Amino acid sequence: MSFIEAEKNWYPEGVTRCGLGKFLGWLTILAAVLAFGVVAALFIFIFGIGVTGMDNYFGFGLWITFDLAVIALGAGAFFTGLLRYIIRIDELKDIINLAVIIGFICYSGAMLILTMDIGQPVRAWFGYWHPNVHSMLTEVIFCITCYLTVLIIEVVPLVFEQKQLNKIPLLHHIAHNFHVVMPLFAGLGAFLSTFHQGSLGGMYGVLFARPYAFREGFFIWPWTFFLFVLSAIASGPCMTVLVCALMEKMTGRQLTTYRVKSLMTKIGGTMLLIYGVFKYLDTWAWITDILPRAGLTFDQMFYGLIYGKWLMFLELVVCIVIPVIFLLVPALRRRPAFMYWACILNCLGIIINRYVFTVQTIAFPVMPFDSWMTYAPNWAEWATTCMILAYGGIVMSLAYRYLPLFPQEVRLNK
Amino acid sequence: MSAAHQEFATKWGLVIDIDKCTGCGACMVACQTENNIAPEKDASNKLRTLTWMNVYELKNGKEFPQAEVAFLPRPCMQCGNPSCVPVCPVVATDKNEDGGIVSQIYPRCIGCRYCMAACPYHSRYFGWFDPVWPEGMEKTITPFTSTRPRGVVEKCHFCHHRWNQAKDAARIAGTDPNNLPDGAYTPACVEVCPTGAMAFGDLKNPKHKVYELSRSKYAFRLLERLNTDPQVYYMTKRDWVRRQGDNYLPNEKA
Amino acid sequence: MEERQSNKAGGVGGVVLLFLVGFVGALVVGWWVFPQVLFSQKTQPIRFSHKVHAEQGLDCESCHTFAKTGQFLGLPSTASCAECHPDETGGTTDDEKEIDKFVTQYAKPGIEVPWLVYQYQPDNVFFSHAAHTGFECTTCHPDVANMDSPPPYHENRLSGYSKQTMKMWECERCHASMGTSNACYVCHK
Amino acid sequence: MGLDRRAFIGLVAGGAVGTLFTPIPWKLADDAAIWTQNWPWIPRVPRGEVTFATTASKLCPSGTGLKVALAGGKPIMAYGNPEHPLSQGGVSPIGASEVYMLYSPSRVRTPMRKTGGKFEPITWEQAQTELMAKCKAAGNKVACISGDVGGTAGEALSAFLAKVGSAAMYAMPGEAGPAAAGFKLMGGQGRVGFDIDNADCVLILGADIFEGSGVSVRNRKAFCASHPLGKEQSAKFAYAGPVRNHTGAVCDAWIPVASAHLGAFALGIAWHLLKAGATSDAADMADFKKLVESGYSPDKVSKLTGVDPEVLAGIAKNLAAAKAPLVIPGSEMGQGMGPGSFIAGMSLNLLMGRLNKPGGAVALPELPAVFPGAETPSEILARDIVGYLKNVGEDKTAAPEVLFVYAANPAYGLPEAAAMAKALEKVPFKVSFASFMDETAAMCDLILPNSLTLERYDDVATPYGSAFCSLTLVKPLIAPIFDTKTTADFILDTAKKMNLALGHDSLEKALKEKAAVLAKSDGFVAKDVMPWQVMAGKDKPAYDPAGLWKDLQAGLAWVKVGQVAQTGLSFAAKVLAALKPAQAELSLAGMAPQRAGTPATGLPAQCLTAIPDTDLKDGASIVRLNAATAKKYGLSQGSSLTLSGAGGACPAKAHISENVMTGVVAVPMGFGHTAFDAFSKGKGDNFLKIMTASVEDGTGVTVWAGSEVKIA
Repeated sequence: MSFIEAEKNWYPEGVTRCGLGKFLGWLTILAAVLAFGVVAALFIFIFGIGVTGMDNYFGFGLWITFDLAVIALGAGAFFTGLLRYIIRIDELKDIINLAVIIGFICYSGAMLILTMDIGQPVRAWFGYWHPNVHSMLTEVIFCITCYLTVLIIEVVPLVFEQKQLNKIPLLHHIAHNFHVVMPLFAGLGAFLSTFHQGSLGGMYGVLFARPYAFREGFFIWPWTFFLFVLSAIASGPCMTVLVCALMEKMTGRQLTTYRVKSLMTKIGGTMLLIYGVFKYLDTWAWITDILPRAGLTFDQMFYGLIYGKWLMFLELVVCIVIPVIFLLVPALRRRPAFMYWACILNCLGIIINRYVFTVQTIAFPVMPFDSWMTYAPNWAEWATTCMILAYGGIVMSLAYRYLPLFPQEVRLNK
Repeated sequence: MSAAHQEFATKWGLVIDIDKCTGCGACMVACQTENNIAPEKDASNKLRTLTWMNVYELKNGKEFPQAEVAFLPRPCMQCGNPSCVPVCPVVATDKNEDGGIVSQIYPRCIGCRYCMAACPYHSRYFGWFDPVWPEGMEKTITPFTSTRPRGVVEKCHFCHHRWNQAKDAARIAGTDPNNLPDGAYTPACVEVCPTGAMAFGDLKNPKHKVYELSRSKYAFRLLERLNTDPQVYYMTKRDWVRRQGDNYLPNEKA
Repeated sequence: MEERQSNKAGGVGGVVLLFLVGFVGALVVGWWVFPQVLFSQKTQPIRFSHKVHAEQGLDCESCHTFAKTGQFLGLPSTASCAECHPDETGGTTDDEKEIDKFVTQYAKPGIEVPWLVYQYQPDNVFFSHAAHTGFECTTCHPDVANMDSPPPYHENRLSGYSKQTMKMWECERCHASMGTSNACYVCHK
Repeated sequence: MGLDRRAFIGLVAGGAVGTLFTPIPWKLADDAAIWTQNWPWIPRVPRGEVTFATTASKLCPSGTGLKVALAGGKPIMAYGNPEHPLSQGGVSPIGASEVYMLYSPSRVRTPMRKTGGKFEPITWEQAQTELMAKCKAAGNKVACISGDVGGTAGEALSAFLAKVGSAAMYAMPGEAGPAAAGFKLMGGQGRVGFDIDNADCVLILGADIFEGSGVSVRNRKAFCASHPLGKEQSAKFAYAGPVRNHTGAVCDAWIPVASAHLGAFALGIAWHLLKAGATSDAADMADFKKLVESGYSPDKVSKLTGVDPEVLAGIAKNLAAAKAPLVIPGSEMGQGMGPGSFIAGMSLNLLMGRLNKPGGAVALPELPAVFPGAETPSEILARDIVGYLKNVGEDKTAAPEVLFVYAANPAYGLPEAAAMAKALEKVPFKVSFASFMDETAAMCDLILPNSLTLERYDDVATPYGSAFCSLTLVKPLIAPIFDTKTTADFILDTAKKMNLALGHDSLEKALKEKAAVLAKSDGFVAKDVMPWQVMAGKDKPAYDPAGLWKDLQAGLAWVKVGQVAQTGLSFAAKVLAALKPAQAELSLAGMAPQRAGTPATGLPAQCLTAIPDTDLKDGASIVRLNAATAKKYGLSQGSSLTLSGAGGACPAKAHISENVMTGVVAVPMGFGHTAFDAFSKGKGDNFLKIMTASVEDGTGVTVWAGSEVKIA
């Protein structure tokens, strides 16, 4: 039996996949991007973060924005898990696997970026050994690592259900038993995830000397804590749907029903509506209370084109109001163009939100005699960020080719 | 937050009279050599330099000939309620010692730069690259402050080593190390300032000059309304300078 | 299928046995081999006998002095050793030969002896001896006054520190028990 | 039994689990983290005793005494010496550079000879042999350009030149030159200083007295004393000049006046003073009065300078009302002013009767020389080096056969660089005594590196601007790091070998002799009582003349409060009458803060961070002009421009600053080095090269302050 034939035995039951040559070609492209990123990462590890475009004003930049964005967009995993296993929306079983894989990619990718982003990677474990319990970042470190562990546990049965691996009794049993306890992990994941999505938002809200980001809150959590949770669960499902659609487009095969996708986006849209309401309230309170108390006006928060008000308009109006309408009006949601565009806007809004909280917060000159500075990521940051995207692409491609991600795939492609 | 408005028996404070600062930069240079900051060949990119003490140029925004200029030296404010301390995930920075100097422990710092994002004064600096001294110049490294590798955050510490030295001198001389006379402990920037624009001492000790100075009607602190409670005071008799010490709405008075 | 059967037959016991072999092997490597690999051993450039000097009636402070500024000067300079040992003894005992080694190699050319210091604290530590004068030296330092030969010096190949460098938790434990502040800047610089 | 797969897995699993029960992973993780605090490529801090020693700065023109910290006997840092009258603990960025500059990458490490356009190391003996041969052949055609004429080392050089029969000893330009020349024209005797400490109303005409002009650290300490923290100030300061520079920034008032008009501005104030009845017993009082009344009426001065007549009257009123007013003339960039401007400024001090008074201008006696034949600093300073070199370049004066360059960098530090370089090239044999590979050293045939301040004996004697005579000892704190020698010692030795013995074997002995001579004069050692206090009436402290050398070695300064009584001092009205204030559409104003070093030091490495990005950014010089000027030339913030003057053109970027007067471009000085090291090279441009050296009417001396410039 030739290798090409043997390789086909590893496909999920009853599906067809593109030729091995084509697949390897695709992987090669991704690997090239990955390799370039690895070179950049080596530069960073050998010479220091000075090779990036960050500076004294912008200690946070593309990397942190990217981390926050992918973690929010990867929220589909925990939220779908919560709905599927705890709330028992059974239909979601047809997309949960994809959501979990996306979540895994997003979180592991974020961790990889973080190892580069900290100046002393060898000391990364200090976060666990010498934690400052008051720091939102400590909460993030603990919750992200714990949740990544949960994600790994959730991914393991998926991998072991691979046709050939599943023939090994041990792996088969592990996969089976994991499935039984999956609701427990889904619950745990939802708990952990909520907290770190929140603490990521909390990270900014607690910056009481940075009027752009500072927010009042409830108990120890600033409002951004809750807003980040809401925005993550609003965008996560939509991101899952977008990835699914992209995969369908690329493979030319239908992987889930439109009905499932529609359900996911309806959930996302609903959450976005809730988020939107609170976000508007929060913004109002920020403009009328926090800023004047700091002696600042709304207008002072913006500067030039790059930090202009258009960005806020885009985030709060174009990327909240429009997608909410598109996703919650059934007639519109039924039309793919509206649904997908709404998903794109939804995700874009969350990316902008993470960007402005990361970059505009520190770009705003708090000292009156200081001035606005601009930041542009350089090649090293882009390369490493693309490396993570390529890594995600490779994992996704392999998962699609060999793992039974889509229960409906066989039926839909008959 | 752990460090919110902690009070200590001693409160080291710096009072800077902006009206007396000529902007010569002697304080910056003294700070760099005292604290082992390597010289930088291209230091005109101010977004990458390590300037624990940084002198800002202030303008009154008016046109010639009504224009005025002032210079504002900016060390670390050693805030009473530091925004940087509670955010550090690994307790590399803390405000837990008598005297109230915000510590920064280089071997503990993992370099996440969250504290830099938290500090509105830009007092915190990051080692973007390993420090490099020109060949031989490393012989002028002082024993006062440890050298830092790349990848950690560093900042002004009021020349804390000088406090240690003053306490040791008091111990050997048999005097009270916890009740130092005015002037026994002075940071390098204060010592070298040619116009004597800076005074340093215990803000709580009436025998120290800064006690009165910090209570002067001309004294103010940077960004006071953000509740950071800095231990660095500025003085000026010029209204426009004072107004630049904080943000004010158009209808508010400084 | 046959292979799998055979594995099953002698397998479980064999696997457990090998597991144990691996386990014990790791313990041996970890507890016995690893420390030897991690630490290099060095000897002092001069076999200085604290014992001989202590027997002359010298106490620690005779050579390990403070400056007026309160700075602890640590080890004496070659010049101060040479105050008592200015010339070769010309003797033939081991001790005398060692003295002559010091005189010819260091005192006469005026070179500082590259002593290996067992307990140098890291650069980032400000340790005030002046603040600890109430303690016996031997509370923290090995009682070298009774040693005729200085003990070997072990250097951690990875971190570069002496094996006997006091760890932070030891400082903190004593500070805590004494009610002394454990604030970062009490000890760090 | 072969090791099958399962067994192998078992072994590995056992090993893995076992390892967790050993220190390996935990100790390694910990030690790896500890390793990051001890990276072998990061230098360690020194151990060893921290001690302090004293000396004085030779690199810094303000003559501050230094307190040098040493660790284990090696210098690590320089502070100001709190016991020294010219420092009182204050130090300029240049003074603070004395320690780390020992290890500057641009230090000349051995004597070098240029052969075929390239430098080759030679021994001191070879260098001396060659130098003696050249000097013998040159006869009296030996010239010297010195950046340090006040001290005993300068004296040795001057004595050497005198011995070979040459009078071509020139000082690098600064504030002292025009002052010496101007005071001479006024018929004054001695050197001029300004007692800022005891003045209560100071009008500064251009001079950047808190940065590049005179004893700037002492000046700032005086300002500090009259402006005690938290208390009312006891003296008023007003600054007149084209830019509100560092001096102007802390003064109570800034009167924008172009450099070229400072003289006219001063005479405009004189008009008011005369009107209020001020007079003087100077011989040409009547001429002066006539000149001022006819030529410098408020409206005329206002028309010329743009200063409001009321402002002019106000300043005059303030000066007249003050108990101890003082006027300090100078140039905003510390050089390029003409003696005429100086005389105009000094005329105010004369009119107010402020000469040789506490808080006034003082005429200081010269310190006694210990090398017979040496000229006094004033004689040397009064010479016009730029005029001389221009003449050499244009073959109007014969070029010397041998040129010594000591503590100076004329190839960089003089206006119209192209013309100056041409002149220097005409000298067949040039010897540099530079410690650093500067632009001039790079042109020389022989470099005989001088040991740096901390490596040598030397002295600092009465720096320009000081209101009292002083001498501070510079003594070696470290053996020369490289194969360098104290230039004065080398000169003394060479002279001896040429049978031109100058009287002393070494500078150290000459300094001892000087101390012995000074001990007999009417000075004292400043310690508890400072000279300005004595000037204000406090009793001169007793001191032990026999212990002077010891006191000097302890870093204390010998000082003398003494004024040269003036006979026949005049306003030099004839000179003033000939002054013709230039009118330029656009003129240059130099800003020369000390952090940019001096021509002889280049940019001190640690100062680069202190140089703001409004002076230098991305390798380009930033020039300042106000919005009105910028608009006229179609410039805005950040736009590129080219400034052109007599000697060439300089590219720059524009920075809009309203602290520059209309019609003036303020340029940062000290940049654009083509020699030295990576800390100096490739950073901005040297605007001196586009400054036009023109002749001042009435004095015939070359001036370049406020020279005209064009924007291309």
